[in-house]
Amino acid sequence: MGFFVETLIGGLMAGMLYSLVALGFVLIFKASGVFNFAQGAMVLFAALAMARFAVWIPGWLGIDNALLGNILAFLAAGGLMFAVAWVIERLVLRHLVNQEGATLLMATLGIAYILEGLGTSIFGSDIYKIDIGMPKDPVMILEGTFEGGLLINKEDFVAALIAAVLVGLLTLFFQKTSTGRALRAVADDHQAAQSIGIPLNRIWVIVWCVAGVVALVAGVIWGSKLGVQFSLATVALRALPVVILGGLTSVPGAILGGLIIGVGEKLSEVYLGPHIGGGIEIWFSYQLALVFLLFRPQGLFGEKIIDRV
Amino acid sequence: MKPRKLARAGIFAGAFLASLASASTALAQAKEQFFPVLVYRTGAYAPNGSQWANGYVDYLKLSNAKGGINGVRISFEECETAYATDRGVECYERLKGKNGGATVFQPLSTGVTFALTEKAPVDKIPLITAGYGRSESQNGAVFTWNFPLLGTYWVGADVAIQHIAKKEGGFGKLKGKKIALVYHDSPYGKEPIPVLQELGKTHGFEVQLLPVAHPGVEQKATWLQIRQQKPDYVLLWGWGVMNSTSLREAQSTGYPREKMIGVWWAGAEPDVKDVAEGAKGYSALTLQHGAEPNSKVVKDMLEQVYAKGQGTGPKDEVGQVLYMRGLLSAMLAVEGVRKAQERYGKGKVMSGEQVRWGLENLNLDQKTLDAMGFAGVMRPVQTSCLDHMGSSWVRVHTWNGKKWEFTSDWYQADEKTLRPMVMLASSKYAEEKKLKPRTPEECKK
Amino acid sequence: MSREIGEVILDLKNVSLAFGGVKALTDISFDVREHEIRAIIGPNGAGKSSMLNVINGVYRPQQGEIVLRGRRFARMNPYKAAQAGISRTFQNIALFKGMSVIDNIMTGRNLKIRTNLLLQALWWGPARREELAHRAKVEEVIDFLEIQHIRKTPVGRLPYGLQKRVDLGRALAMEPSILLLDEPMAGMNVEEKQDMCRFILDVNDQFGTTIVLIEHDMGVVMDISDRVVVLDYGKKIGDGDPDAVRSNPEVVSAYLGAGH
Amino acid sequence: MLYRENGQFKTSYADDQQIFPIAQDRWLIIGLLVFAFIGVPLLVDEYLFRAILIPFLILSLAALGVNILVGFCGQITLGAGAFMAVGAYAAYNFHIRVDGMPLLVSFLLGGLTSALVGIFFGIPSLRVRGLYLAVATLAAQFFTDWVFLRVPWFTDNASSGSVSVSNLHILSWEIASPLDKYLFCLALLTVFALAAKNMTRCAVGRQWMAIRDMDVAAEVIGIRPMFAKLSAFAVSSFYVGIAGALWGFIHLASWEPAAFSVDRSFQLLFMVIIGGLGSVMGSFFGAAFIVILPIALNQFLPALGGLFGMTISTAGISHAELIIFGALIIFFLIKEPHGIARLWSTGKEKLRLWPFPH
Repeated sequence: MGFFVETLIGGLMAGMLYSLVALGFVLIFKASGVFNFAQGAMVLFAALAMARFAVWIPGWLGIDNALLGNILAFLAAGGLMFAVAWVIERLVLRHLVNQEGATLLMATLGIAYILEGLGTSIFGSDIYKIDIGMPKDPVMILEGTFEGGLLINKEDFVAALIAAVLVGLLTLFFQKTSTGRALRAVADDHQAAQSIGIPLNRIWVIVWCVAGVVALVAGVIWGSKLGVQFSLATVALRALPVVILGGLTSVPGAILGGLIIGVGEKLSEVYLGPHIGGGIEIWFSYQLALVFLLFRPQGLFGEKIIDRV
Repeated sequence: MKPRKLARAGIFAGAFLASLASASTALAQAKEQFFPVLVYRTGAYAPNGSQWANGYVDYLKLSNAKGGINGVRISFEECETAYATDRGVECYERLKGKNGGATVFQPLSTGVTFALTEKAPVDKIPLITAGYGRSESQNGAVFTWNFPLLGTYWVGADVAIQHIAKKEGGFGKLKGKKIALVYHDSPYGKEPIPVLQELGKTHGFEVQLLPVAHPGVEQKATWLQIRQQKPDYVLLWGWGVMNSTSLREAQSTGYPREKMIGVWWAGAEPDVKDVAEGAKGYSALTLQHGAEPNSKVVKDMLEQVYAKGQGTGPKDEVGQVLYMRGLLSAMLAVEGVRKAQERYGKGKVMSGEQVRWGLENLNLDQKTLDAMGFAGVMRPVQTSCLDHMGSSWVRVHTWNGKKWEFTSDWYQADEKTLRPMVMLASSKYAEEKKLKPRTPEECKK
Repeated sequence: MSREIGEVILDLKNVSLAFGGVKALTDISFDVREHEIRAIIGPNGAGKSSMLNVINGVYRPQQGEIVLRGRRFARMNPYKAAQAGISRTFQNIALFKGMSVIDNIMTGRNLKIRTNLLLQALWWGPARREELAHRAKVEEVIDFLEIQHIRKTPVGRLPYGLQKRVDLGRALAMEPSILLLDEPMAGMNVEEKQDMCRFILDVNDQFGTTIVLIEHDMGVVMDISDRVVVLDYGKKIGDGDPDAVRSNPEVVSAYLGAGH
Repeated sequence: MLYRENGQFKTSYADDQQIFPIAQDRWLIIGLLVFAFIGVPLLVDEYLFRAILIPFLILSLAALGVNILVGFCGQITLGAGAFMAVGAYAAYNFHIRVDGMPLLVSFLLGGLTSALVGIFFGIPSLRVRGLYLAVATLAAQFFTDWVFLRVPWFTDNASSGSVSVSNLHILSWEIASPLDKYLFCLALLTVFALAAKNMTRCAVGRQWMAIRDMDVAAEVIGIRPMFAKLSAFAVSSFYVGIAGALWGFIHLASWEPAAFSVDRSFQLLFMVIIGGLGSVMGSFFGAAFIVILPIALNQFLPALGGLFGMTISTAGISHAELIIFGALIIFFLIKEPHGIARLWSTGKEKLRLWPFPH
């Protein structure tokens, strides 16, 4: 029982991070109809920037304080992501308005290549470390309740907390600020939004910026857990079933979907994996999403598609 | 098409043709022994791949600095494979005929090795896979062109079990023990499985298989299973970022690092340096050498190559584990050429076929090695037509939080277990390919 | 008119349709006789298009049934309807934009294709002969609709009026026994409307095709149809020959009086 | 002035329905084929054969398959690599498990197996569409990756999970030299490309395109979406499967599941989108672009650097290659979203009218 709970918690923690990447997908898809395959590359790029700035900036400025260095690096990396968002809108999206979904998807793959190439050539292709002082060693709790106690990973816990805070902030941003409301208007109906004077181009830049920040936070968390390295770009593939499960246009869907996928894949790997050879979690989550799709083609919270003739 | 577009297309096509032409009309330069270098300096495995490549290239430079191979200068060219098989094949095709023909290929990828194993015999170019590749290719009678010098994965698996047995106090103590193999889910990671299973049967321990999907950054479920099953030892058969991830997960699930043993591809600085204290106590096999910053060859390197500003990589990485692996791999290839020259003419450029003879008759005794600056780094290697591995000396080193330290004596693989397996697997291969294994008489030629 | 109005071939009984909570059609019954031209009229949002969609199975009514030549269908689907000889055109032109005029019309012959995929892949014997035979049929349709000059043009590039004609051509290529036309003349100028009227009457006349038609232009409707059904807010408020409908006070107040 | 159709009158529908109704096109293609079969072997060296032409031919075939599904039937797939793997491993098992199985037969059986699997994974297309479907096809990709890694039977219990083939021959023709391999691939590709062209101009092709353009209307005129979609999945997977078998048997000769990873799937989708959706010709353009560009960049950049007296490191080249590749893709998508094939046909149309454009 104790082990089941541990697996469950492990799944939820992993799921929280998937949610974060999925959130990036959903934000961009909602506002611009682009299925952004470059999200993974953005995570990598942001994390690389953060990791390197955390070393470079204190070096340039002669700062000795690790915390200050990290904050500056975070801000600088955030700024860089804003610049990336602006450039993407300027050079790519603006020229691809009203193209088909597949074309846009391919364009984002192109962006992904560029970001990967650029990121590794500017920042190097070694494994870099982001040290934001996350606790690494586990703690045992509830040793009285469960036999052998419950092993909780403090690092995961902190990471999930950060992710939850970010999600909360984003929700506030969308509900309470005028920019957030404009974003939602655009998501609902491009033309209507344009006709009441919301500038689409600016909205796109903003939404890519937000996605960039989400990528940065995801990158910092993953990077501090695993080290910043090229493979971070592959997290995009892990987050795809999440968006499908949750619905491409739904923020709550991305969060809940992330948790479901996280828990589903960990439980399947731990309990089902040993019987059929292991290594099943990646396809299992896709199958989970697929089976789900067969019952609800628009995802958990996606908008229902009605055919009109 | 607009004229401008046409012109643009034309320029592009022209440039492309020109570059192809320069690629295919090889500049046959006399007196240069050409070493193609397949590397991966990008992608998921770049941190490990670059270090190896730096060591490899640096040694070639060092050899030139020392006057080449009996006066024959070495030329080389890198080609990026990104650890992908098809790109590796393209690189092979591109470089095999260049500059008078490739001497030897070392792809540093099990996947590419498998693909090139089919091609090398046709092109008559030997393939050195020091510490990786197909384990059964040790049998030179069947795998005429493959040279898994110094050790194979099967050697690694066998020695790892020997090491565990020694720690436990004898093979008898292995009975009832549980040993988990956390492996990269690819031909590379799967290679040790048959040996472990065989040994498990003999000594009565249980083998638990835990595959990790490429590139290996998602291991939570794996380590949850380890926490549940509580294996007595964990063997780590990873590459690249997978290794450090394993160590981090071990730390966060509280699995003792002292009970973890990595293969020699999971025992270098990039794997542990960012985990630092968290990886303390973790051991890994070595392919003879460990990190050797104090060896003579490294000092030579710093003096004769880096001091002149010709070093390939960062200076502080010279002498690290994977750097040394690359350096050793290059050294073996160079010595193969040198040996070939003994028979086919000193100071001449050797063909692939001649180099193969050299590699097959390699005999580096301790005196020679010491003279070359490998004292304390390597033990003797002697190959033969039937044994393309040459030696199976392995030590274990342990990460103390700051650097690798040797913590065991020398081991040697148990021939009684491995030889029959090698013979069985290689004869199956020969049968599939309808190859006739070489007889000892043919070897003498 | 030379044609003879026959028996009832299509009978709709108590059809009700709702989307979510919104009622599109409420308890509607009417019939269509063989060879006649039957019009459905009504103000915007009256449920006319929904009615056609129910007849050929694009929408599934929650209640009611469709009787086609004596066969009862509680649930129709578009494919079954097509097999039963019902074809239709669309209000917003649902042509296949990526294909040429000829290919669009050729799709109408789809139900009559007999050769299998393998033969088609080889472009061999029966497949080739069949393809050419259908091509000949389609050329007849093209001649009939006088669109020979645009046969190779991708439909996306055609002006609206011609697209409507191609849409009709595709429906005709099916050699339907019942043809459903959803606002065939919407958005056309007078000349185009005249052409279209002529085609509709000719189809009805030459091939004896039964036609169910939705149209806004009252003049046209009253001129060419034999009987008219009037819908308003998803309910039937009138049914009968044009004169009877015209004098029906409910219809007048709901529709004609509203100044359309 | 050469490219004119004046005076070429069609006297029957059969004439009008030829693949290339314009005589010049016909001659051009015949010329190209003759050149490919006879000219190329005389001119080209081994490197071009092995590293460029053979991969190009095989990936063209795969791209053709993907184009049938994505371009003609409108069903986006990111699982093409999976069907290559199924084709390769199925052909492998037929090849080694059945004694004396002729090579071509095991290829065809591999393709058919792939078609069956394709139909199975095509079932979600009946419920979901667009990007949701694209992700659903990734399920096929990851599942087959896993199956071929984990189930030893498929790899003939090879301990490493890597399989290899050799001694390929058709009757007495030994397919060993690069030239043999090239001709073999070329012959297969020619046959299959012709068949694809036939299908796309016949009833089945119209069904696919109808489903792509407007599936509701297609059903109304009597096209069963299920049949159309699943047949597209089947035919597409068949093509892709054969290409997979060729990739394994002919190009690599020894392979592991990683040869057909998700990267391959993306690569194939790139080919059809860059080349031109819904165009048989486009598949070839796309394959050429995607196969040749990285290799060309990889070789061209050092030469370029050399001109300016710079030596670019291997890593630098690879990074630059990624960046340029990505940029060129975006450039193409912006300049011609309908792919190279559209450029080609616009060019042809202009040429037809030239020198009187109005």
